[in-house]
Amino acid sequence: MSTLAEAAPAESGFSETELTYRDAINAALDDEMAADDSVILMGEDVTSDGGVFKTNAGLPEKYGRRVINTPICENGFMGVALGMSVSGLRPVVEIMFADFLPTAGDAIVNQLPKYRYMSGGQFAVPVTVRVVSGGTGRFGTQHSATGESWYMAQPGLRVVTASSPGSAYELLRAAIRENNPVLFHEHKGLYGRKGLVRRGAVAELGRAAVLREGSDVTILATLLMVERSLAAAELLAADGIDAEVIDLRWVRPLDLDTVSASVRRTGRLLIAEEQWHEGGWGASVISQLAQDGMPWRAAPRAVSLPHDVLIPYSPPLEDAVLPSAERIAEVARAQVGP
Amino acid sequence: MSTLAEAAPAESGFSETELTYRDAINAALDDEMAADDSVILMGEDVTSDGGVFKTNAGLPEKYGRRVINTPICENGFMGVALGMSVSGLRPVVEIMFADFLPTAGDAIVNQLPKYRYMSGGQFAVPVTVRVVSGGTGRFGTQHSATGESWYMAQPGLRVVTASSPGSAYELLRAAIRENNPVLFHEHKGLYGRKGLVRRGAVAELGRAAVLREGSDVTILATLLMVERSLAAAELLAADGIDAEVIDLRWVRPLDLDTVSASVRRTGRLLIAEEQWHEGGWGASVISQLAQDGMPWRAAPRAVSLPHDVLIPYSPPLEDAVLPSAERIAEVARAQVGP
Amino acid sequence: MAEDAVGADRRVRWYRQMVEIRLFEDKVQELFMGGLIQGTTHLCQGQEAVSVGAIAAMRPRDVQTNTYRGHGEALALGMAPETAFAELMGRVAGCSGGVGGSMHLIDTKKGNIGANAIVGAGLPIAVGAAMAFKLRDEPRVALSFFGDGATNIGTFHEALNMASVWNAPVVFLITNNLYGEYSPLRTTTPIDDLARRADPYGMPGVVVDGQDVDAVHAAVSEAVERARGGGGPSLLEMKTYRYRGHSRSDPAKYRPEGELDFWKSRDPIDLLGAKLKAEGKLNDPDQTALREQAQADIDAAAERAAESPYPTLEETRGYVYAG
Amino acid sequence: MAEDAVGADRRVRWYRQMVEIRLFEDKVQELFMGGLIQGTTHLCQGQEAVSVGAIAAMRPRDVQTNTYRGHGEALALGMAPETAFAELMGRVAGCSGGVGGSMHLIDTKKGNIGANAIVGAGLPIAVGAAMAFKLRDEPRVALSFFGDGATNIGTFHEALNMASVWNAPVVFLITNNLYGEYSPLRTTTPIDDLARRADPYGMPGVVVDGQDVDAVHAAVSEAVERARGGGGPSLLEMKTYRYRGHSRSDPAKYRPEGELDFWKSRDPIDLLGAKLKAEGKLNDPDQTALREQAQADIDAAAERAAESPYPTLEETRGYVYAG
Ligand SMILES: Cc1ncc(C[n+]2csc(CCOP(=O)(O)OP(=O)(O)O)c2C)c(N)n1
Ligand SMILES: Cc1ncc(C[n+]2csc(CCOP(=O)(O)OP(=O)(O)O)c2C)c(N)n1
Ligand SMILES: [Mg+2]
Ligand SMILES: [Mg+2]
Repeated sequence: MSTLAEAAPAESGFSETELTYRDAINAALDDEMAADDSVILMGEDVTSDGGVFKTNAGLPEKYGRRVINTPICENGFMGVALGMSVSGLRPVVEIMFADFLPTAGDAIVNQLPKYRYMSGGQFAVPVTVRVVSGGTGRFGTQHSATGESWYMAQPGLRVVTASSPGSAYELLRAAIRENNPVLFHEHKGLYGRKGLVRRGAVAELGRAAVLREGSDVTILATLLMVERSLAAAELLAADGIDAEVIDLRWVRPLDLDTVSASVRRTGRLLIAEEQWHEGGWGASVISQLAQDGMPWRAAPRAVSLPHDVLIPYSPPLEDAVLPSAERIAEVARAQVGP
Repeated sequence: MSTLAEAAPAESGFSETELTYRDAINAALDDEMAADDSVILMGEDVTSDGGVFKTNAGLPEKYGRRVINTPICENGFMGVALGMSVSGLRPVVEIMFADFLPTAGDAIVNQLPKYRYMSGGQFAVPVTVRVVSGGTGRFGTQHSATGESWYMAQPGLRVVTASSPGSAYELLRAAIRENNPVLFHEHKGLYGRKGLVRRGAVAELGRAAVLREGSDVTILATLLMVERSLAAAELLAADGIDAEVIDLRWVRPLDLDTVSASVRRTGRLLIAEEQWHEGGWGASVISQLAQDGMPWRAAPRAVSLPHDVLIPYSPPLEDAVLPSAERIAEVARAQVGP
Repeated sequence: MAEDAVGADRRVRWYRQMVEIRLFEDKVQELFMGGLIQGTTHLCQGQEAVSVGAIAAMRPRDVQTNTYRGHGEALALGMAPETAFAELMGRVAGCSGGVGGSMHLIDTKKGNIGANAIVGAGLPIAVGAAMAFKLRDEPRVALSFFGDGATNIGTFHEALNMASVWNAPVVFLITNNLYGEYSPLRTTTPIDDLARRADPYGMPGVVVDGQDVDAVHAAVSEAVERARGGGGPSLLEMKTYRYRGHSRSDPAKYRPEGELDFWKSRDPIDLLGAKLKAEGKLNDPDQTALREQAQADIDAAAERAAESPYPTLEETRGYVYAG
Repeated sequence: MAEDAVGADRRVRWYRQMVEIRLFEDKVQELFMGGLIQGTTHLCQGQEAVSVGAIAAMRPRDVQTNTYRGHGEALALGMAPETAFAELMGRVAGCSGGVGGSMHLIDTKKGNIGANAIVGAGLPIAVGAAMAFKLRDEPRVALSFFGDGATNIGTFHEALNMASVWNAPVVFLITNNLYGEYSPLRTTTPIDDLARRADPYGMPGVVVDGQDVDAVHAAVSEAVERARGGGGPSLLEMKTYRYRGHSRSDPAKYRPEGELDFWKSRDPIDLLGAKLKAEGKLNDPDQTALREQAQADIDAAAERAAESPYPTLEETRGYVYAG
């Protein structure tokens, strides 16, 4: 099923169109670059033939030197983006694979989030980092990471994830308009997905989206796990289990209000995450609800990457380690019980 | 009070001596370098005058070229350590401030933990990374991090923390003997602390230590927060509250058995952490216990760095943001109730 | 293998290795299109002389690190095509048990201590291996293969600086194929001869004709033996070209008209073939026969590899942590 | 201030600035020992000619990034000593409201867009500022100050490469004081003249006498105006020396006998003082009077700074996120 958010009637000024996730990102970049001359796009191979994942098609022709091809040096060009941002530009930086974010580790941990603070608030740092994340691509151990939780603890940063064409468009526009550094996570397994896009809309910062309402269990997910959770909800419906599915969207700040309100109704929380559970947003959400004294009807659960396992290349093995709709449904069934 | 672990009667072959935390680290390095020629020490300024925090005094004179002074290039020399480790050496790498770990982000996320896996198990990667972490030094935003949870989600790594001279000695020896990459966290606020060291002892991998037994609440901490938790326990004792204090020690793997057994007795868990709660080991522990259906007598709580605040230089302000014994005791009192 | 003088049979063996690599890569492309190999592949047709000439300069206990475009080095180091195909197909018979894939053809027993999917990551690792040799006073050398694009990332700089200040027995080998992914060298790098990047580390930098396996072998041998003798590291730039796109099904539209043809006119296999023929060491019929035999071997290896099963999760658990 | 020709009064102003920096740093050491300044300090006594001569080459809307050892640049850019002292004491009157401390004397209104505590981090930031100027066709230039030790970290390489390939209006300025923390340059770096590190980026590299403020000003002015004119980036190496240890109370035992005395014999303040005297522009009594006045100003500034309150957590919350 398509998402409630996207199925909602287009507000005035929005034109609804069906786009692929890839083209929705392209449209968000195009609309922001058209609206504001200070927005620029930079990264490795971004100018050639739409870029590696073809998200940038047409932009170099349209915006000329505002689309900048960089040498291979993530930490360096992330620092360049910071320098641009404190000099009046709003750079959007493409990181070809989330696995390369740690190569820019100093810029992400010590520079972008702290630059304003160290100066006593003299700067704003409007940098958007587009991070291509996730598995299913058979890219193996060093090219399949979802870095969505890596930097979630860092004050000064915002972290957001896009699970559909509609949310990718609205969230990327919100990220580019934000006056603080934002890590915007895309999933390489979703580029071909089609969905409704409210051209012109800009998402609200820090708001999760309830995509499917239900009364028995709340499934909380991001990125590719959102569509798998929606598929799981369909499987559960067949068993008479009514699942609510929430797209967390923002990892920092966490929208605990939306999640908490849902879990107070359903009494059950199931995290569906394409990451290891330790140190992730799923564990953080469960911890916060537990500290708030959530009255669970059943213990919360998480479907995550298997503990102490890395992402393999071997195709059947990669499929086996990534959480599936079936696995999500299975755990939800156990939570709801007979 | 001194710790139970350290107060325990020295087993045969161990000689108990009182050392500073700094000298305990020096002793562990010395003992391992003496025991195994393949152990080497490298890092910035490690050869001059004992190194920046004086932990390496005497080692260059004693071990000659096995103590290597590096240029300033964390990612580079971390890669060098990896190359050494797959060529028969057991390097110990000193990272002068935890804040510089992200500078070596690629080596830590994509190389050390994945190198064995990518090869189908052809290599072992016995690298120990000594990370100088923590606040109280008035070093400001870019020099006060505790990176203990940054990489806790990464399969292939081990992460350990040292809260006292005794544990620093035994845990560092265990880290150096481990055949996988270990991030060993020291706290710069503890170097001058004195404590009993069981010279010759080697800690067990993945075991937390119960430092004080109690029946009303379990306080779980690492690094500097351990002594502050023990101090809080004394304050609580004065109020007739009997707190158990556990030094988590290993962030990866987490010793959930020890923590869980304690909380099943006390019914209350209080996390004392010098880090932001999101994405940290505290949240992960609470999440795991909640998933196991822990029957809480009171909701778990955490005393952490304040949300959306960075570490300031200004001395009174730094004191205000770091969790204090008083604050820990205060929250424990609220948990236990009247 | 590495000790004997550079004689006829040895160069005939190089010829055979280059043909094997060429046909292996062509087969990989075919299997990728057919779906038996998934994810990504980075092929090295056109660069065979670099892999073969440089690897031939190594002695038995020397080691090297290479990259995701490392099939040529892996095969030149003696990995059986069947083992390599099995890895690319994700099968247990692969060198990494199928979990690594195309970007990680590794065999530490053959001195292949790393094939890295992170640009620039292999250089410091090679320096580390070289330092281990040096600290143990072993007469061994480490090589590091990487591309032109990798000379722009920090690890290149850090590795060369450390190698020089420590006088580590390591040789840095740039396979300059003129492109980093879709970007021509000139758009990311302000100079043309990357060997120029050796001077600020006080080490020799040499430009080499990467199409001529004899030239590659001579230059790398000199650098390797200098390093072995305590003469320190050096930086070698191999001028070459990749016939295929960067990866997968990249059509390489970014290449100027005629560039590919120009480089094919100096094909490394043809160049050595012509020399061997002129020297009367391998005439046309021999070359044809050799090629046909190699093709048959490659096809058979791919078929046998496809019979190997996929690994189970249990079989791979031990790859994460060493005991 | 930056436009007028290099005339007498201007060089007298430089002299005064150098004296102010010297006395400021001496006072910082005293306050650190007394506990009014905590944590760490990195002082620049001996390097004053580099800060003053280079900053004087900037025009009003130009910018620069520097480091934890940036007090000299901050003061030369016109930060009031009182503001700087207040920051070092962690008070609200400090340039960063007291949360930054000694390593972060920043004032964007004066073109001081960053003082970084991470070695090498300031270079790409300066390139970014320069690219913003270039993309908007503004005739502005960015400078980046960093140390000799910073030339060994990846960001140095990445920044210079990007600056050159993009022809960014930026000037890289190495303050080569012969040590990176406790390590002599030679133990971490295989060459002596770091200006040599410009060539692989195809940019000019110049060695400059960092004790002679006139030489520094001339060299930096030329590089800055070349960059402004579209001539691209350059790398300047200032040979100088820090009189104090690396930081805090480092006794600097690692320095050879007599090295400090040698450099003090070419003290930058004395050198300019002698010239101004010879030129009849500032005689001995004037110099003494100027120094006494500066000392009085510094002492008064420190006292006023100490009267500023410490910030409250609430006052600093807004420093984390911009609205
Ligand atoms: C740190 C990092 N950044 C980006 C990439 C993506 N990437 C893979 S190959 C490549 C181009 C490398 O070019 P070059 O070094 O010339 O090697 P070649 O592919 O030509 O053999 C890039 C950018 C990567 N793997 N690692
Ligand atoms: C990435 C990083 N590594 C290490 C340090 C610790 N550190 C601070 S200053 C310094 C020496 C820098 O030397 P140099 O660049 O010559 O500057 P100087 O201190 O001499 O002005 C080091 C290693 C750091 N701040 N950042
Ligand atoms: Mg290339
Ligand atoms: Mg220096």
